[in-house]
Amino acid sequence: MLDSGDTAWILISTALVVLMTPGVGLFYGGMVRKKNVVSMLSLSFVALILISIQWVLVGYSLAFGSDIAGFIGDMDFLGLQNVGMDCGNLTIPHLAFMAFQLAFAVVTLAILTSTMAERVRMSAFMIFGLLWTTLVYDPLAHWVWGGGWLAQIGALDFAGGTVVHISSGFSALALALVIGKRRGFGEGAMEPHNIPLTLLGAALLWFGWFGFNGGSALAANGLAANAFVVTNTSASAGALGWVTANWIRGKPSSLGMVSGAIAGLVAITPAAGFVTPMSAIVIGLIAGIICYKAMLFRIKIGLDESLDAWAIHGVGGLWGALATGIFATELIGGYSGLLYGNAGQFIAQIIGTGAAIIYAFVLTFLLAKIVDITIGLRVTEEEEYVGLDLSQHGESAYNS
Amino acid sequence: MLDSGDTAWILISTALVVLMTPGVGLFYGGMVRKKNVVSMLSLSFVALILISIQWVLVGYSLAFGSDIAGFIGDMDFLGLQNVGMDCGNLTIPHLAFMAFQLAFAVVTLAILTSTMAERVRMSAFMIFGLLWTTLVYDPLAHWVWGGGWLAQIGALDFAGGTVVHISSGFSALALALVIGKRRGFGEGAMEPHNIPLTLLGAALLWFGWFGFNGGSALAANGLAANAFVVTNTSASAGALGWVTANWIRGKPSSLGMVSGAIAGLVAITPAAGFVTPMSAIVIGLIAGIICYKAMLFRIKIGLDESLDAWAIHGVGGLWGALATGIFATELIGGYSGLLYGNAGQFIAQIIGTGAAIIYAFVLTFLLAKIVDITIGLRVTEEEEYVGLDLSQHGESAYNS
Amino acid sequence: MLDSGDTAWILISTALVVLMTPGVGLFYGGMVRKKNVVSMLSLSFVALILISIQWVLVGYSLAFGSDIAGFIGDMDFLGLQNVGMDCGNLTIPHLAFMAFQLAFAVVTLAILTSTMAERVRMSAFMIFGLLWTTLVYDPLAHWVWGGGWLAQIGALDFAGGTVVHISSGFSALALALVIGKRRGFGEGAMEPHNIPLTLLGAALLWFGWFGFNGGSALAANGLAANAFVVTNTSASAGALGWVTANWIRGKPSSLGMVSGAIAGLVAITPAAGFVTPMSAIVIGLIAGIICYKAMLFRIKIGLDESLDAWAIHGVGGLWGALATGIFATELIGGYSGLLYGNAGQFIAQIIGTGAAIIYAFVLTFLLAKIVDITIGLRVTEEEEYVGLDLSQHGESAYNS
Amino acid sequence: MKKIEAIVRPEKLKHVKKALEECGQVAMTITEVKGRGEQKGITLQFRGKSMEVDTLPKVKIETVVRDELVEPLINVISSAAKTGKFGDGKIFVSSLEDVIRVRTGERGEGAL
Amino acid sequence: MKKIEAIVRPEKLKHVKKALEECGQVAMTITEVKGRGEQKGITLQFRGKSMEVDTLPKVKIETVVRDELVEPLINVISSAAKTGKFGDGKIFVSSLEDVIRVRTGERGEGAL
Amino acid sequence: MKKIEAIVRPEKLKHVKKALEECGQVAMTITEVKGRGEQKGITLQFRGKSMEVDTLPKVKIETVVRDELVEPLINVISSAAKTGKFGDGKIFVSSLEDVIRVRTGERGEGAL
Ligand SMILES: Nc1ncnc2c1ncn2[C@@H]1O[C@H](COP(=O)(O)OP(=O)(O)O)[C@@H](O)[C@H]1O
Ligand SMILES: Nc1ncnc2c1ncn2[C@@H]1O[C@H](COP(=O)(O)OP(=O)(O)O)[C@@H](O)[C@H]1O
Ligand SMILES: Nc1ncnc2c1ncn2[C@@H]1O[C@H](COP(=O)(O)OP(=O)(O)O)[C@@H](O)[C@H]1O
Repeated sequence: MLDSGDTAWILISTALVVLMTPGVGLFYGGMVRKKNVVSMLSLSFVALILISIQWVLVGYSLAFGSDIAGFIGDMDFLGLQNVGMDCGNLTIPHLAFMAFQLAFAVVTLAILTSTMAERVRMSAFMIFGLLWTTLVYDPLAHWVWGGGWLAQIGALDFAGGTVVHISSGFSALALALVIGKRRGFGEGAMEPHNIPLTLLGAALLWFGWFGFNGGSALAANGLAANAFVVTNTSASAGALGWVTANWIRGKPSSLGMVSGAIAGLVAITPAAGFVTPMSAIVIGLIAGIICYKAMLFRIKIGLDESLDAWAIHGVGGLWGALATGIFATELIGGYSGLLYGNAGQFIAQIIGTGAAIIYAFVLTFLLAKIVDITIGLRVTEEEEYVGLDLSQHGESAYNS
Repeated sequence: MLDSGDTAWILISTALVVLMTPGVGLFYGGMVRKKNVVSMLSLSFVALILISIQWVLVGYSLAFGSDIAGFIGDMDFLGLQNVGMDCGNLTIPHLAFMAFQLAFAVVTLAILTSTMAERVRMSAFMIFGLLWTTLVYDPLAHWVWGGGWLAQIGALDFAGGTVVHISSGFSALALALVIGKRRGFGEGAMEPHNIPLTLLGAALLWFGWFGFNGGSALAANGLAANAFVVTNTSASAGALGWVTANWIRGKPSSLGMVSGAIAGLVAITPAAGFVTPMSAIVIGLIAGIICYKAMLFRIKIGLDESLDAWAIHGVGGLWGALATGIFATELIGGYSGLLYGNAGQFIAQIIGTGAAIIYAFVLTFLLAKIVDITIGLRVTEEEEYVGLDLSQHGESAYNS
Repeated sequence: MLDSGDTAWILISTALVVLMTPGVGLFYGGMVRKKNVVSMLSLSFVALILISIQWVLVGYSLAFGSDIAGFIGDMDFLGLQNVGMDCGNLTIPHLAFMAFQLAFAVVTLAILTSTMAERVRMSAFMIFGLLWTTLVYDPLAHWVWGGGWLAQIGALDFAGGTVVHISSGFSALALALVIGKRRGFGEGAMEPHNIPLTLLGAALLWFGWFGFNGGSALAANGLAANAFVVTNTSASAGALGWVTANWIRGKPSSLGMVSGAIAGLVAITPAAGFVTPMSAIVIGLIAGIICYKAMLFRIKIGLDESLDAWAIHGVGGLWGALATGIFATELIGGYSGLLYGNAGQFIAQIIGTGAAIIYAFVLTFLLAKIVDITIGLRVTEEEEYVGLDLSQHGESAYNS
Repeated sequence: MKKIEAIVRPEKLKHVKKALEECGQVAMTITEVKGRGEQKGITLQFRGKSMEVDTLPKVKIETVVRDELVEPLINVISSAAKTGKFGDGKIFVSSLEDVIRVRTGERGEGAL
Repeated sequence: MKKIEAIVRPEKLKHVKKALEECGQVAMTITEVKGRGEQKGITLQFRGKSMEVDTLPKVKIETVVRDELVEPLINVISSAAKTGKFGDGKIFVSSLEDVIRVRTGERGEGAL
Repeated sequence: MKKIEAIVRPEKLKHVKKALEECGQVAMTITEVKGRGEQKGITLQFRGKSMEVDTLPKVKIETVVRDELVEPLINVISSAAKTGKFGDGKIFVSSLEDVIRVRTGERGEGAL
């Protein structure tokens, strides 16, 4: 039966998650050079636009249609047929649930644009993005949330550590191998052109994440409140972790601080409905530190996964999914983890993350190769020099 | 009886719609030259400030007081007397309903500042704005939503296609004729000074629009969910429409993309409680294309309706209102349109939009003329050269 | 018993208040020089990060634990023990109430960074901030909201005029005396480097304040609606007040306009659940004028309380707390003020504000002195010249 | 070889660019500057507090040309930039010793 | 006619402007630049990763004056801009051939 | 004393800086400019409406050096800034009359 409080909460949570996509755009956009900021922001907007349509046409059905062999949903919900204003066995309208899930699919693709920064052809991104969401994201969402095989073996993912963050993070890694480095990468710093823009993006992400995790309770209740609190706690602990690790080696950078916060947010995502606020401090702190190390490692090996979707979302999501298997306590969400004597949960988490990593990495690599060979992922050298804003959009971000 | 879920939803929707007004300011502010950005943002803030006071003193009563001759509300609610914390026959407090409507009145005036960009005198805007809201917006709101004559003939306007968008858009057209071109218009490009600012504004508008349309269900229910979903769908389709039409002629600009999204948002506004998501794709796509064409036409005839309130809100609102008469289906909101065999609805829409266009255009033209003759709408030539930030506000937006 | 509508409202209100903290950062960040914007934004983020952890570990317990001698809470809630997903005698989960209060503690420290602008050492801020929240904010929150002695004598503070604004404002004053002027202060203008950033911050503050005041009803009901409406009304009136006072002496600056709006928001904060919208107009107007005068006075005496937390939050909060004792009407919140014949309420307000001012001022002065003497509050002269972004964070905000 | 350095109103930049183009002088370098001359600045406000008089935004156009082009281009720039009001700007002419085109290594007037 | 080009600390701009004003030299053009001299740059961070040493923001003040004003103005600028620490800046003096006031068409020293 | 003024691609700034450093020439002043030469601009869009051809961002590096350093540094800058495509930039050389180090008051070549 419809509950107006739950419905209000899911609708506003959906709005918050939608806002996260331009949030990603701002976060990333501030970190690229001035000549590519319009491009970077546009990639996020394009993700929002394309996947919003893809999802209502086919994506929702693939992910949440009746299960086919544990792998994919059927065609029940194509074009939103059978998705109406009524509630089914939820307390919110089916359309609201669909919209909430839509926002997740959108932001996942936006995160993945990290690795295309400052060099992707707009048309290639559009094609790759549609393929990726349809062939990588939708099945993964089905496995975990749509009643697929990972759900069946009991892998937990409260709000998308596996579906959203591991998938985008490890896909970013695969894509980085295909698309290659930006010209000039490694030769000198490519300085962030507008740090306040990035900090603003981080603020919107933090804000939106309350809907992301809190809304995943699918109701306005104690579980939502717990998810809300651990989200804020882990974000703060993540920032502390990164800043501390960073401070020891130099100065506490603001970008490090917000990167750590996002690492903490990512890590708590799969766990938000299963762990206590005190566990969230530990999960966040560790996330901040290991994501920072992952970034240093990524730079050291000379990989131009430009804005660190892998180091933060991939590694953070992996840690969070495992941490769920460690810190989950029956008191919160009804499941126990390793720490409470349930090794089985931890094993389920390992299987879940392993499967997601392999699936996302391999398929993304193939898709990227195909798109690269057929139409070309990258702009020309001259276009890259001039910048994507001018060459892809005919725009110059800042004028007098 | 008060429903806490509905109340939560309307309160947060109201907050979202209030945020749209600075959203308009940012959206517009990024598109003007550096020397006028403070002015552009200030116009939106001034709209928020002035109309917030006007509405609680007289505006709400004029629009929603007991009907007088189908044209205007009576004095029942002057100074918010009789507007209290109780619900009447709604499920939300009367004050919440009043606040939600306030936010609409505010943003409508903010949209209209498009045509005053980079040349209006602040004091003239304040006087004109108060007159315009009182004499143009308030009656129109009454006609459609306050039980006035358009409501009586059955013209549908779910969330303000006519009241907000046609009224601001066609008023912008009239005002453009009176206030005249910016100095230098047409001689060379007047480049947008900060595209990320405009994209941020667009993101806030998209976000806020969920409250605008979703909140217009006045409850957190299936209808709100439908309005929410079609809003997001039409926005995306609108962006696709504009970008495609634009791409054919050159490069897909980011400003085109978000302009198309706003065109889609505008067009779905009157229809959001009456049409399905699949219809929203069609409505949005067409909105993106025709608003783009309207803009090209506007530029071609050399009209300096500077930031295209007419092309996007006027034309988009008109299309949306007509589309409501075409695509409305009983399944969603209880009304059928042309496509479902009800030509009467389409005719009601034509009458409604026609009346609104004529009323808004004629009255705005007169008001603008009066203000121009008495105190002068425009700054001096020297002030325009130096920029409105310095000449009107004594401020320079960017310093070291 | 849990009410889902109330819970939805408090959760989203909490998210709004959390967003206010980066909002303060943006608001302040736009007003400092280019070389200190990262620092300014970081101070707000650090407040969010540190106090989020402090609050769940000890702060909430100190403020809301069982009363000890009217002065402080006990250890009941240390580490959030006994703070769970259940409701107790509220209609929202205890965790949600805790989170809502957390956001208040966070933003209060953020406001206080006004007086550290462009000269504070990051490490000193972190230590000072933790001490300040624990020793100044937490006790004050207990006195007023946690069942402490001010609650017992009947001092009213709906959403934090005393706890948040007087405390941060008068602490800023004390801190200004200890930390001293920025080098070059008074010799020439220190121009705001990015006014649009400040206006964006103001927009987010206005938006967030709906949660701040509206959420303080702790339910989605008529009282929340009243708080929402008076908030918007007073903000607008505050802007009008400041702008008018300002216009008479020169030009209506945009920073003046939003400063006035914030003055109005501050002043209505303690009163939001007790006064009518018509009273809110008066309260806001007066707030705008006296905070403007307070700022002029502050500049005249050569005090570098750099971003006017004292003039706006301190003076505005004081006026609002007294105004609550004047304008409170039984019809709204069950309490009457001076105007309705209850002088006792006014006296309670005087005692409450007086106590808060003295406590905050004296303790802050001591804490600041101790931190200054032990580790030093300020950066070196050379670091101040080069700017805090480079010297404290190793970052440069804007690059190509 | 001379360098012509024109400091003009930002709103006149398009005109000057176009006027130079029409004379075949496409190459130029543009810098955003602030300045003051006889056009007095404007009183600024901080949150409504007046602040001292300041400079106004201008645009500096630098173009390096062969000696014989100096006079005609000065005229072209002057008339394109002129409004007749204070603040129209100044043109400075100075002498250059050498120029090198990076792409080809050409030097001297041939590299212009 | 000489051009004095002073590159100074941004925080000294107001002082230099004021000092020049007091000598009657109001006209000037100001550009935001970055630079390095003997004042070494600072190690930057990217999300906590150190990056190479870089330049610091400076302000370039250009003012064109009659020959006899060069020496006094150099002194005025020097003392206004000085802190005695690395990074105080440099003043360059060069020769100009001509100046044109756009508004009036006046040329030469009279146009200054 | 000569002023070398190099206008190069922004993406080559790091190379040029590094190359100059390696020759011991650390001191320099950098300005963000826009320019056009033989590299043609690009058609811009406004909300999808084409606009006229425009200028591209460049970086101006100014470094003042002793006369004998001019030739070697020109070579160093040229090879660091070169891609061989249109838009590589130009180097201008002009003569300076004097230089003053603000911090110490030193003048002439010794102040470089
Ligand atoms: N002597 C000068 N030295 C350097 N720049 C100057 C000088 N005189 C004028 N300028 C520059 O030219 C701009 C326009 O000069 P201005 O005095 O306003 O024009 P006008 O002489 O027509 O009044 C100034 O803002 C300043 O940037
Ligand atoms: N030889 C030079 N060529 C060009 N610019 C220079 C030169 N020397 C110094 N500068 C400019 O002057 C600024 C201040 O110089 P700096 O060396 O820091 O002063 P100091 O000599 O007192 O240490 C530098 O940042 C740079 O912009
Ligand atoms: N004659 C000139 N005067 C002033 N600036 C010039 C001149 N020629 C070139 N420039 C500057 O140099 C930059 C690069 O020149 P460009 O013509 O693109 O290089 P190339 O000659 O290798 O094609 C231009 O953008 C412009 O800023």
